[in-house]
Amino acid sequence: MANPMKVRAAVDGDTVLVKALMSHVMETGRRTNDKGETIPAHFIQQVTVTHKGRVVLSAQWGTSISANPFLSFRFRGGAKGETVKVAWVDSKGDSRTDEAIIT
Amino acid sequence: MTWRMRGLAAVAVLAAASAVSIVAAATDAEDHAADEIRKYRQMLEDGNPAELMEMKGEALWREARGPTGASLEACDLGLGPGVVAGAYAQLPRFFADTGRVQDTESRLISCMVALQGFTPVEATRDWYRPGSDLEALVTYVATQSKGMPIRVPVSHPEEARLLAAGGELFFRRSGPLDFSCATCHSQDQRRIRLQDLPNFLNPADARASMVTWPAYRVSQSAVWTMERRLIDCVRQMRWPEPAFGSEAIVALQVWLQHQGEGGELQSPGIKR
Amino acid sequence: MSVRRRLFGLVAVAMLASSSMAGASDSVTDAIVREAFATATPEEWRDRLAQDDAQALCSRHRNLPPPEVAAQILESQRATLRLPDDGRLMGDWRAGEKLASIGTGGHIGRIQPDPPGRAKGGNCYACHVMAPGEVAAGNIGPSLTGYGRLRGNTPEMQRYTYEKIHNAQAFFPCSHMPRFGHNGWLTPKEIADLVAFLLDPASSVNAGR
Amino acid sequence: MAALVAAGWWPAMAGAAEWNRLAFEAKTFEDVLKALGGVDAKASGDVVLVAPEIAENGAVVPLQISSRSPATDMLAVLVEKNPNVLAAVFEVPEGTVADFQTRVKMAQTSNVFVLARSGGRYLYAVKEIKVTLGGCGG
Repeated sequence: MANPMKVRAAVDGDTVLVKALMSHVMETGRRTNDKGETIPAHFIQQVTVTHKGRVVLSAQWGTSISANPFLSFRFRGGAKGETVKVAWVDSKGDSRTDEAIIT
Repeated sequence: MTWRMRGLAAVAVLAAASAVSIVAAATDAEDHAADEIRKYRQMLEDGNPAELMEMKGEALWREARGPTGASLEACDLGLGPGVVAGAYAQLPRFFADTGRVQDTESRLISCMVALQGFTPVEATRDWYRPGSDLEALVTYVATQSKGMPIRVPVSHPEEARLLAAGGELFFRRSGPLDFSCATCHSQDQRRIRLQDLPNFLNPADARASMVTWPAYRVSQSAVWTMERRLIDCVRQMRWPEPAFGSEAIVALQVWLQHQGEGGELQSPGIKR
Repeated sequence: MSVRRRLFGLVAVAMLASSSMAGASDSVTDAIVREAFATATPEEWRDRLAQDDAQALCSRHRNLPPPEVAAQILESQRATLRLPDDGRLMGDWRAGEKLASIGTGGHIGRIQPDPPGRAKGGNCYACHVMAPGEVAAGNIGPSLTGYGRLRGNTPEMQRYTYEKIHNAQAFFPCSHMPRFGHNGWLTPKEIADLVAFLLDPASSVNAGR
Repeated sequence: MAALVAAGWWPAMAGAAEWNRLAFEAKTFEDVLKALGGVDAKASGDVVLVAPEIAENGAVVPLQISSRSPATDMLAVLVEKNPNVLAAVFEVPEGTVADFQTRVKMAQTSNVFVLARSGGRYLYAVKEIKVTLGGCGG
C-alpha cells in the first residue's frame, strides 16, 4: 500500500495555501537496476484536490515529475477548521487519499 | 609554506605565478553560478521529502514489531529509556550495556535486537536502500533534536579513543586517488564542481554542515543518514566498502560531531 | 619512533604499494581500519587500503610535512616520473576534455559499484575551473582557464604538465591532487590527451575572451 | 471523476483512463500543444516561470509557474529535451490561483516552457535551465 502523504493547508490572506508532499518513486521506465534490467515505469498520473466537495485542483502528471513530489498552490473560499483532501492515482492504478484541516 | 617553494622546478614557480592573473576573470562567472545555485537551494527548502521519512520513522518507533512484538518506545538512546528528544544531538556516545561507542544507527539496531527480537542481520537488512526502515527511524530520531546544540560526550575513555582515531582517520590517505577526507574537507570556501565543501577543521563550517544531517538527497531520492554519507564518501575515495556500524565510521562521526559542537540541529536537511 | 627513523624504515620499502598496514603505519587507527575493512580482499588491501610511503607520511603529518620530510617525499616522487614510451606528450585535446569531465570508474563495494570496464576519467572539473563555458567547475585546485595561452606549449611546458599530472607530489609534496600516472589511474595516452586539453591553442581551455 | 473524489471513493483505474496519453507521449512542444487542444501559442509576459538558471541536480528542479492572464484555466510545464516533453498539466478551476510550485526532472540542460490557456488562447514563457554534474562522480 502506498505510504501516506503530508498535507498542510493554512489560511493566507483571502486564500488557503495548500502544500502536499507525496511519497512516490516516480519511476520513468528508462532506468535500469543493478542487474541491468529495466525498472518499469511507475508514476503518479492524476492528482485531485477537493474542498467541501468541490475540486480546487485537478492535475495530470507525466514521468518528468520528481520522485516524492511536492505541490503547492492557493485557492479562495476556504476557512479555518475545514478539510482539504488530496488524492492521487498512479500508472499502476494504486491510489492514496490524505487530508488536512485548514489552520 | 616555505617548504613548498624548496626543490620546486622553476617551471612550477612560473606556473603558480601566472595562475594569479586568471583568478579575477573567473570570478564573475563563478559569482553568478553561486547566486543561481543559492536560488536553487532556497526553492528546495520548502517541502522537504525527508518529512515523509520522519512520519514513517515515528510510526515505526511506536509500532509493536518483531518476534517479541514490542515497540521501540523503551529504547535508550543515551538519555534514558524512551527519551528521544535531544538524543541525536549527543550521539555517538558510549553505552555500558553494549560496551561500545554507538551512533544513532547502531544504537537503534541494538534496540531492535534487544527489545524486538530481530537478529542483527534482520535489523540491518537493506539499510542503504532508499526508504529503508533504518533511514526512517534515524530521520525521526534526528528531527526530535531540532534546535538543540550538538554536544557529544568525549569523557569516557572509549569515546576519547574514538575521537582521537576519528581525527587520524580524517587524514588517512590511501587508494588509487591518494584521497583522504581531508583532500576535500580541510580548506575554507572550496567546492567540488558546484557543491560547497565544508572545511571540518574550521568549527564554524563543521557546525553548519553537521546540523543539516540526516538530509534528503535529491540526486538519490532518499534521506541519507551520517553512516550512509560517510560510507559513500569512502566509496567515492575508491576504497572498499567499510562495514556498517564499524568503529571507523563511528569514530569519524565522534570527531565530526565534536568539531561541530554547539551547532543547533536543523535536521532534516535537503541537498543535491 | 622519530620521524627520521620512520623515514629510513619507509625508504627501505619505498614504492612497495603492497607494504602491509603494519609496515606502513603504526598509528592508533590501524586496528580500527582492519576491523572496518575485514571483508576486503588481499588485492583490495594492496591496491586501495595499504599506504605507500608518500601516503603514510602525508597522513602522519596531516599534509603539512616538515621540510626534511617534504624534501624526502619530493625526492622519492621525482624518482617515479616516467615519460611515455612513444615520446608523445601532447595528444588529442578533445579526448582530454572528455576525460576532464568523467568522474566515474573504479568504484567498488556492494552498494553502488561501477559496472566492470566503466570508463575512468580524470574528473579534473571536480577541482579546477578549465574551459570558460563549463560553469560546474570546482576550486580545490587553481583555475586552469587559459593555461596554455598564458604559458605557451614549449617542450619544457609539455613535459612539466605531463609530469605534474603523472605525479603531482614530485612537485608539491602531499598535494591533494591524485598521482594519476604513478597510481596507474590514467594511461600515458590519457595523460597526453589532458596535456593537450591544457596546452593546445585550439583547446576550449585556451578559448579567447 | 470530481464527484467520485468528492464522495471519497473512486475506482482506481478511472483516473488512469482519463490521463492524456497522447500529450504525455509527445516528443515536441508543437505536438504537446496539439494534444492539449491548441493550434499555436504566443510568447507572453503574463506567463511567468520562476526557476534557478542552474540546477545543482537534474533529478529535482524546483519551478514556480504562474499566469497573470485573468481567464487562465490551464497551466502546463514542458521540458524540451526530456524524452517525453510534457511534465504536468494543471487544470485551474474558478477560485484557484493560477500559481503552482512543482518539481521536475531534467535529463540535461534544456529550455523549460510554461504553457497557459486563457480564454481559449495559448500563451507561453520559456527559460533555459542548466543541469550540472556532481563532483564525486556518483
